[in-house]
Parts: sequence; structure tokens; C-alpha cells
Amino acid sequence: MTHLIIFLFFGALCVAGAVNLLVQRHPINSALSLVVVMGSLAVEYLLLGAEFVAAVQVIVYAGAIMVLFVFVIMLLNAGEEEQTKGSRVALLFGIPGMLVGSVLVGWVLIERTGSQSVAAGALPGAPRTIGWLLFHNFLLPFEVTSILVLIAIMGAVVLASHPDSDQGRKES
Amino acid sequence: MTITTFIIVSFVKTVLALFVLLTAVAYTVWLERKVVGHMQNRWGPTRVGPFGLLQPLADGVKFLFKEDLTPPHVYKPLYIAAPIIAVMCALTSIAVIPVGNWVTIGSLNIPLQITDVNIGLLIILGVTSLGVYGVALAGWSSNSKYSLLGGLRASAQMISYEISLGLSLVGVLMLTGSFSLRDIVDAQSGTFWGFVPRWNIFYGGQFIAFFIYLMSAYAETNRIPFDLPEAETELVAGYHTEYSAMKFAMFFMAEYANMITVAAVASLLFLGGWHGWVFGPPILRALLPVFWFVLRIFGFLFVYIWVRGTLPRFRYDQLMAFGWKFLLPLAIANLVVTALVVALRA
Amino acid sequence: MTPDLHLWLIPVLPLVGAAINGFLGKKFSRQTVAAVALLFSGAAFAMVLFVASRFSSLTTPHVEFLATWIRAGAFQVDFSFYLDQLSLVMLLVVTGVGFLIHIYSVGYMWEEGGFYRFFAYLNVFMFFMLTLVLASNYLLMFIGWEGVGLASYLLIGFWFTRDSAASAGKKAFIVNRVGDFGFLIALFLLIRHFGSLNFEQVFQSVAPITPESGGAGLLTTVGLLLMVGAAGKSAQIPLYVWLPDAMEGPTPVSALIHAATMVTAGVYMVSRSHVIFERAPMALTVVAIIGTLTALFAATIGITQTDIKRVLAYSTVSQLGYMFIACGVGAFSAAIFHLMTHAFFKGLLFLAAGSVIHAVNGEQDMRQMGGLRTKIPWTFWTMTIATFAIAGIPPFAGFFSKDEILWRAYQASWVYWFIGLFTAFLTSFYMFRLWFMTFFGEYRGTAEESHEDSAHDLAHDDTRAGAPAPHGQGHGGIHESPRLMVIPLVMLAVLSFTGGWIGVPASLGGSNRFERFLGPIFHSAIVTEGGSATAAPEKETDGHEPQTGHGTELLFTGISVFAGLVGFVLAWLLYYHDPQLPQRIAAGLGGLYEAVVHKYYIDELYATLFVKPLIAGSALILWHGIDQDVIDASVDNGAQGANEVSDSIRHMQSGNLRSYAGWVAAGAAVVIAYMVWMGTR
Amino acid sequence: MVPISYYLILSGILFACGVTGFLIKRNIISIFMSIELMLNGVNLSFVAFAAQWHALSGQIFVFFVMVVAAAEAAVGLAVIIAVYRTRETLNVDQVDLLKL
Repeated sequence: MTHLIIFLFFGALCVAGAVNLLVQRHPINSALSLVVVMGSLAVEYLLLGAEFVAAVQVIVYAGAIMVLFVFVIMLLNAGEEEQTKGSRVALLFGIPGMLVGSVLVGWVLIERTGSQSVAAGALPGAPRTIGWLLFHNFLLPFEVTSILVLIAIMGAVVLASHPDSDQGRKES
Repeated sequence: MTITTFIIVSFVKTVLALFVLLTAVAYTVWLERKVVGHMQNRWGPTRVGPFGLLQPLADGVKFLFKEDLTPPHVYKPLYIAAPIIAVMCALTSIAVIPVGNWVTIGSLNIPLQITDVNIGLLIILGVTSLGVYGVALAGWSSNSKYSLLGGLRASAQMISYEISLGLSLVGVLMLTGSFSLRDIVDAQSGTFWGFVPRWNIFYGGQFIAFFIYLMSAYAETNRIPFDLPEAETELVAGYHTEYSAMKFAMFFMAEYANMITVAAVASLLFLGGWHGWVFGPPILRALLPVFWFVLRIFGFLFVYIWVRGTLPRFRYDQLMAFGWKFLLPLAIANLVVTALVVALRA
Repeated sequence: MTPDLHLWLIPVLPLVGAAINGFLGKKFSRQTVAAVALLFSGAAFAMVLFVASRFSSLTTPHVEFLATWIRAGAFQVDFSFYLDQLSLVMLLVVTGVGFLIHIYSVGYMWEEGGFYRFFAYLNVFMFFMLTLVLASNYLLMFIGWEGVGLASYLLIGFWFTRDSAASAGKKAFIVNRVGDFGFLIALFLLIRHFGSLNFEQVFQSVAPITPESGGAGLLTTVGLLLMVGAAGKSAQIPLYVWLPDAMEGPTPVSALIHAATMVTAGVYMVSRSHVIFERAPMALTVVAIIGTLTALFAATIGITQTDIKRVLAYSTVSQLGYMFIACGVGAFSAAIFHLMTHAFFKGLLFLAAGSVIHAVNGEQDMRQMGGLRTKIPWTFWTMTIATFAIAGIPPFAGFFSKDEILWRAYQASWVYWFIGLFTAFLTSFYMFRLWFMTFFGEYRGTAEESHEDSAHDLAHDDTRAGAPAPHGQGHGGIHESPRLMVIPLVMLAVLSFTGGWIGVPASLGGSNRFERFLGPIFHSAIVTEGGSATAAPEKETDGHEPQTGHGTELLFTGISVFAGLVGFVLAWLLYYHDPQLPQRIAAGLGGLYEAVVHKYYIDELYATLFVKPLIAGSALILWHGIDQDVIDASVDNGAQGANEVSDSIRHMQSGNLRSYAGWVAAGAAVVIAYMVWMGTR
Repeated sequence: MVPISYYLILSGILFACGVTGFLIKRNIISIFMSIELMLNGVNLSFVAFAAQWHALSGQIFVFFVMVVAAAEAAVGLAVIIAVYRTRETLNVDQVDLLKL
């Protein structure tokens, strides 16, 4: 019972944050609401037993990525987004398409997964087991992603470095 | 124990912890002023109470009754939210920090810790990383160039040093094989070679990691020599330039609470937590570890103040260079070495 | 039976020569080119001789299987070669005469540009011709058939800088296409009804059919279609028109391709498929009629021509007509016999004519010649032999073969015989006319200074730096040809003198060896279907005939010889004794003469009937109608449409991130819907 | 006990919100955040499925998603900064020249 209540509460928080992300005009508000979403998602993970995932969610997403966002927003001093006349396509096709797609998916999910339910912490993702999996079954993907991250870092440096501050490199 | 007792006990522990912590914060401020004063050949606070011991109380009252003015042109919601976030993050992390062994009151056996989760350390890291928001938002929302620069510096600095901080902890984690702080502390019980305490800083050969952690912690808490975000000489008071009264007090509290937290973590991870000479009747046996633990934290705080009293301030580029080009590689190297050691021991 | 006969070497050797000369010859010196060409064609000849030496020990027909070419269900075509008496004779003729003409060409073409090109083409021709002869099935034969057509096209247009030569080549090619079309259809019919193109299988399945039995109609159709093909290749009415123009090519080419070998391919093909023809009397009759008409027709034209080579060309046509008469009356062996002798003396005639032309520096008009007898004795004497041979004067080669044909023709119907006889008279007449005009009387030409209007001169510029001419005085006055050219003349002369003796008919106390040699082939069919009416003419092909005694045959022989002599005398009268007479006669004949001079306006007729309508039709329908209004239009409109469509679609590519997102979302929705639909059904 | 489908529905809602944000937001940073939102929704479904099938690999996937998201954030924000330098705007409707 408490389980369901907690789930509903944080689920509602999630949705509220997501919706707030949409309605807020100012990117920093959107960012913060996204942080809220992530935090409450971490709680959901905890409910599902994925404690390590939850922790990493907080540390990486809320603590690093979103901080990066906020940082950039501050750096560029992004103000209210002006309501320019965008493309009609996005509204004419995108929104209906999104609705149709999500409705279909939702229907299928309900159809297929049925009423199977999980207890709190159904599948304990303890750090030890996760680590074991990560370094045995998923070693190659792990290494590949590490390389990916390395490349991403270099790319970020190249892109963000000031054009006149670097000699010879193409302006990005 | 039943759910109700659990809730009651938790509540009691929380209140207790909060009270102690806030008091500690207040008296850390007093201590700092005193020590720095003596270092600079002055007395520090002396008027209020003996040795100015009631000074923190007076300060609190002052903060409470000061006019809480909000400058115009600030982005209000965040301007108000920022200090709250900061102080909340600072106080939350205390929840997973164990301060001592189990104590037995009547029938129930209570750990001297608000809650013992097996990913405690991760939670601490996460919460501290969330602490950045307070600073950043404060700097940004108060819509003044000094604040903005302060906030930018603060957030950049925190993100940068968080990495080496986390990496410096990994060595210990590998030695222990657990995220639970209690397990980590238990793993450091006893001695080797007969007399040397089995602390990670000695036994695990983690002293490099320890110093990395120390420096990163200074940066994390925006303390001298890394207090660029609130460098008075450059940008009036950094991210909390525009703050006053209780809001400013919150930042203040947050900073000192963070100091205490990192000190606690350092002593838990590297200096064997509460292990120490235990003797006497059961009640004393229960409380002595707490004493040892508090002693260690006190030592750390003293070092903080000592450093503040002696070291000059870094330049910003030096700060970044130091973090990325020195501490980070060092932490990684330490990590590799530790991994080898662990592998060889196994 | 020696399996390792390596027949394939025979065609492949010239091909190798062609390849070497064609691809590398540009850098070779003339000596090298000539050496290569002669080496390989000579090698082919030697190979044939070797095969001939082994022939007696062979069980004929000897089939040499090389590889499977096409296999479609039951239908199969192989690369395999078929050797029997017939193809052996053809091989000997082709390679032998071909080799001689190669030698001759070295001398003749020495001054020419594109020396290597010429020999490459010549070798290619040899290759295809030998393929044609050796083929063991109609399809392979058809390859050779087309190949020789190609080679002749290339060689006729050898001096492609001359417009007339180029157009002549095109004419030859196109007219041949008409014939090939018929040939192809015949092949299709064969495949359709007998499911095979192999000679043996086809003949096996044809053998049981008799004119009375069903399927005779089919055979008639096939025969007629084959005849169309033969008419195209062998220049019979109505498709002969290309051959006279083909004389635009170098004289050796005319000798080799358009007299000795290629044009006889039709005859070879008809007699090769005699089994079919024998069972289609109607087709045979048509063949005979076409043959007679052609013979007469061409001969009459030949009388009036003044271009030495054209005269020979028309005589070739009429001689081919003879061969077809022979085929038509079922005397295939006689046809082949005449084919062989004709190859000898007509080849010789052309070579000699070439030598004459060479002597007078490219002058081809007989009216500009005369009195060359003393100046070029070798040429004169060899040419004399050839003339007598073709005129059917005993004991020259032509006599025997022609007499044989006439005799057979008479046995079939006196009409054939009479026309053939008249043609024989005409033949000797125009041949002697040529002879007299060229070699007797006084020289009417201006060879000393006439250096223009000749292909030689065209070629001079690029051959100045060429190797020194083999004969001393270069292009001075009238001179005998170099030895390289004389030797083949002499050898061919010997052949055309003695060539006929292998087929001396019984009536002259001979024992027609040639016929007996060929006997097995032209008997085999008869044997298989056991003495039916069609076999009548063939039955007495072996030497002695029961019903008509030697007397009649001798009588007829006498008549034909007499006709030849009459022609001689007449020619002597008109062109030696009283050269003014012909003009008067021509004036007297008036319109008829005009018509004959203009070859009965056949070319003009064809031009109006086929060429102009074709061009007009192509211009109107194919060019403007289809090409411009359909193909081009479709392309243009396609481009136009693409342009417009992309103009409209271009706006999707707005560069606006959110519109892209909209498209992506819509597409995703579609995909999801599809997947759900697939999943739920 | 909470039915798995609830988690899935929640993740679906989050994803849909992300898509909507991508569609209606003008500020490039907000759009970027919408992407992150989508990723989070997917992560939730991953974890939920992991719980349903008792397969930890689902949680492993979440890590990879996070790593990729981090890399993406780094590069993407760098790109945003570069764009802002040249265009002086963060509005995607004004950055549609398809060239720098």
C-alpha cells in the first residue's frame, strides 16, 4: 500500500515536473523542473530495487548533466524564449503523430504486460552485482562507451574552444 | 522493531542530529573566528559570554531580526529557492553518516546513525553534487554581475573537483568492497604490525587519496585557498553578494555544514571512523567512539581554519589547471595502483 | 578416327594473327606485319593440309566437340566443328586461295596506309570464314556468316576516306542484313520444330519427311528462307546489288571475299543443308529459277560495263547464278565443283586485274587501257588462262564444272539449260571483250602522268616514310608487278588450268573423282530415305548414267564449247578487228543499251522502292515521331516533373529543427502503427 | 505491489512529454532538455522491464544510456555554445540556414 502511495506520489511529481518543463518559458525553470523529474525518477528506481541506478541517476544526471545545462544557461544568459512563428509542420503533423504513437504504445503496453505487478525492490540491483555484470558480460560495451566518452570530451573541447583562441583549427 | 517504534526512533535521531549539527555549525564559526584571531594576534570574539562563547547565539539572533530585503531585478522564485536548496543539501547528507557503534536502549538496538543504507557514500556524493544548484542559482537569480561570476566560478569549480573527489574515494571503496559507510568503518578496525591502526590511510596506502580528497574537499566547500566564488577582493562576496539576513545565514550554515560533512566522510573513510581506545562501563563504551569520531572531525575543522589562516588564494586558471591537470591524473594513478594492490592481495 | 585432330586450330590461327596485327601492328614495320599475317594464314593452310592428309583415315563426318555454348532445356548448342568431304573442300579452297591472296596482298598493298589494319581484317575474315565452314551447327555457322559479313564490310570500306567506299560498305552490310534476316527466321523455325540446330540431328529428324508427307510445307518455308539468306550472301537476285559496289574495296579483297570465298558461302550453306532442300522441291525450283535469272541478268550487265573490276563483279554474280542452278537441279556436287574452279579462276582474274590496275597506276576503266600485252607479260598470260577457263574452253578448269552444271540443268529442264548456255556465250563474250580491250590494240591511257583518282595516291602521303617499294621503279610508267604478286598469279593460273581435271566426267573418259569424293555426303541423305522421287537427279551423280548415253552428253558439251568460241569470235570482231562497231551497235540499240549500261536501273528502283521510303519513314516516324516525341519527350518531361516535384518537396527541407521533429514524429507514429498492426494480427 | 504497467505508462508519459517539448519549444537548450526527458522515460521503462523479467541487464542498459547521454550533453552543449557565438541566438526558428 505504502509502496503504491509512494509510487503515485513521485510519479505525479515526475509528470508535474515534465509538464512544467513544457509550460515554463524560461530555460532555467525547465532545467530545474527536469532536475525534479530526475530526482523523483531516482525514487522510482529505488522502488524497483535499482538502488545503484538511482544513485547514479542522481549523481550523473541531476548532479552533472543538469548542472552542465544550468551552467550553460547561465553562461549564455539565456532569457525567456520568444514565441516565434515556428513551422506549422511541427503542430500539424508532430503533435498528432506524437499523440497517436503514444496512445498506441500505451495500449500495447497495457495489453501485453497485463496486470503483473512487482513488490518494492523486486530486483535488487546491488552495486556488487551490477559491477560484476558490467565487467564480465558487458565488458566490451563498457570499454566502447569509455572510448565514446573520451571522443565526446575532445569534441566538446574542440567545439567550445574560442575560435580566435586556437590557431589553425577550423572555426566550429 | 515495529514500524511505529522505527518512525519514533528515526524522528528522535533526526532531530538530535539536526540539533547537534546546527550547533556544531554555529560553534565552528566561533572556533574559526577565534583561531584565526589568535593566528593573527587578535582575540577574536570575546564580549558575548566567556570567551565569546555566546557569540554564535548573538549572531543567530542578529540574522533573525535583520531586515530581510530582496533587491529589485532579482528572479524571485530562484532567489528564494537557492539558499534553501543549499542548506537542504548540506543537511541531508548527514543522514547517512554513522557517528558510532550500536547502542542498546532497553530492548531495542539502535545504530548511532539516522539510516544505514548500503549505498550511503553514493548518496552523500549525490547530495553534495546537488549542492551546486544552490550556489549556481543564487549567483544567477540575483541578477548582478558579481553574483553571476561567483555562481559561474562556483559551479565550474564544484563540477571539476567533484570528479577528483569521487575518484579519490574509489580506492577506499575497492579496498572495502562496499558503499556502506558502516562497513567501511568496520573494515578499518584493529591494527597491523601490532601497533599501527588498520586505517585506510595507513593500511590501504590511501594517503595520496587522502590528500587528494582533502584538497578537493576544500574546493568543494569553496574554502581558502579555493574560495574563488566568494573572493572578497575580486567580486564583492560572490554568489551571495545580494543576500542578507536569514538567506545569507542559510548559505553560511550550508558552507559550514558541508565542511563538517566532508570532515566526517574523510575521517570515516581514511581515518578509521570512530575506532579508538574504548574502556569503562557500557555507557562509556557506547559513547567513547562518538568522542573519538568528533575529535577527528574537530581536527579536520582545525586544519581547515589553519589553512585559511595561512594560505593565499589561487588564481582562477590556476585553480582549474590544478584540478584538471594535477589532481585528476593523480587520482587516476592512485586508483590504478590501488587496483593492482587489491588484485595482488586477493 | 583420330580424336586429337585439333580442328579448332584452323580458325584460331588466323584469329591470333589478326589479334597480333590488330592490336600491336601499328608499331610493327610492314615486314613484320606481312610476316605475321602470312605466317598465321599459311599455318592455317598447313593445318588444313595436315587434316586432309589424315582425312582418309577418318570416319566422316568427324565432329570435334570443344565446349557447350548454350544449354536451354533440351535445346543445346555446342562449340563443335564438323569435318566431312564438303567442309574439307571448302577448307582447302578458303585457306589455299586465301593464303595465295595474302601473299599477293603484301605486294599489292605495300604502298598503302593502314597496312596492318588491312591484314588484321583479312585474318579476321579468314577466321570467320573457317568458322562458317567448320561449324557443326547452324548457329555457329551463323556466327561465321555474320563475321564474314563484318569483315567484308570493313574491307570494302577500307579506304573509308572515300565516300563511295564507305557507302559501298554500308550498302553491302545492309543488303546482307536482309538475307541474314531470312536465315535467322529459318533457324528459329528449325529450333521450333526440330529443337536443335546441329546438322546431324536436324537432318536426322528431317530425313523421314517426304514431299507428300506432312511437314513438307515447313521444309519448303525453311528452304526458301535459307535461300533468302544465301541470296543475300551470294549476291543473287534480288539482293545482288551490293556486290558490284563492293569493288570499291582493294582488289585482293574483291578477289578473296567477293569472288573466291565469302560469296560462295551461300552455295556452301545450301548444299550443306541439301537434305532439307531435297525434300522441298518447290524451294529447289525457286533456287534454280533465281540462279538462272541471276546468271543471265548479271551477264547482260557485264557486257556493257567498262570498269574492269565491275565486269568481273558481274561475272562473279552470274557464275554464282550457275552454282545456284546446279543446287536448284540437285547437282550439289557440281555446284561445289564449280565453286572450287570458280574460286581458282575468278580469284586469278581479280588478282590479274589488280595487277593490271597496279600497272597503270589505279586506272580501272578499260577504255583507258589496251596493248598491255607486251608490257606486263606475266599478268597477260595468267589472265589469258583465267579467261579461257571462265569462258569454258577445254581443257581449262571452268569447262568441266560449267559443262557439268549445264548437263545437269538439261536433265532437269531444257529451259535452265538454254539460258545457261546463252549465259555461257555471254560470259565468254564479255570476258574476251575485257581481254581484248585490256591487252590488245594500242594503249589509250595516260598512265605516265595519271596519278590522281586512285586510292594508291590517297594513301601515298602516309606511306612516304614506309619501307622501300619491293619493285624497282616505284610508280613510273606501266610496269610489271613485283614478284610477290606474280607468284600467286602463276600458282592460281596453274590451278585454274588443271583444277578441273579432278572432275573429268565419264563422257570424256574421265571418272568424275570429285563427285565420287563428295558422293557420301550427297548420297547419305538419299540412303537414309531410300530412293524417293527427289533423289532422281542425285542417283546418277556417280559417273555413268543409264538413260542418256554419252553421245548426248558429248553433244551438249560440244554445244557449250561452241557457244564459248562464238563469244570469243564476237569479242574479237567487235573489240579487236573493228573497235568502232560497238558504239554503232550501242547507238542502234538505243534505249535497251542505256538500260543495260545503267544496270536496268535496279539501284534506282531499289532506291525509290526501299531506301527513300525507309529514310523518309525513319525521319518522320522514328526520328520525329518516336525519338523526339516519345523518348526525348519522356526524358524531358521526367526531368521537368522531377524538378517540379522537388520544388514542392524542397519546402520540407526547411532547415527548421522543429519541422524536422514534426516529420520524425509523424513517421514514427506511422511505423509504430504498422508494427502494432503487424503484431496484433 | 505496483503493476509493471504503471511504470511503463509513466515512462510513456515522460517520453511523450519529451517529444512534445521537442516539438513546441523554441529555445534550443529546452529542446535539448526535452531529449534528456525522453531518455529518462526510456530508462524507466528499462528498469521496469528488468524488474519484470528479473534480468539485471535492463539496469545495465540504463548505465549505457546515461553514459551516452552525458557524452551527448557535453558535445551538444558545446555545439550550442558554438552556435550562440555565431548566431547570437538560441531560437531554433532563427537558426535554419542549414549552414554556419
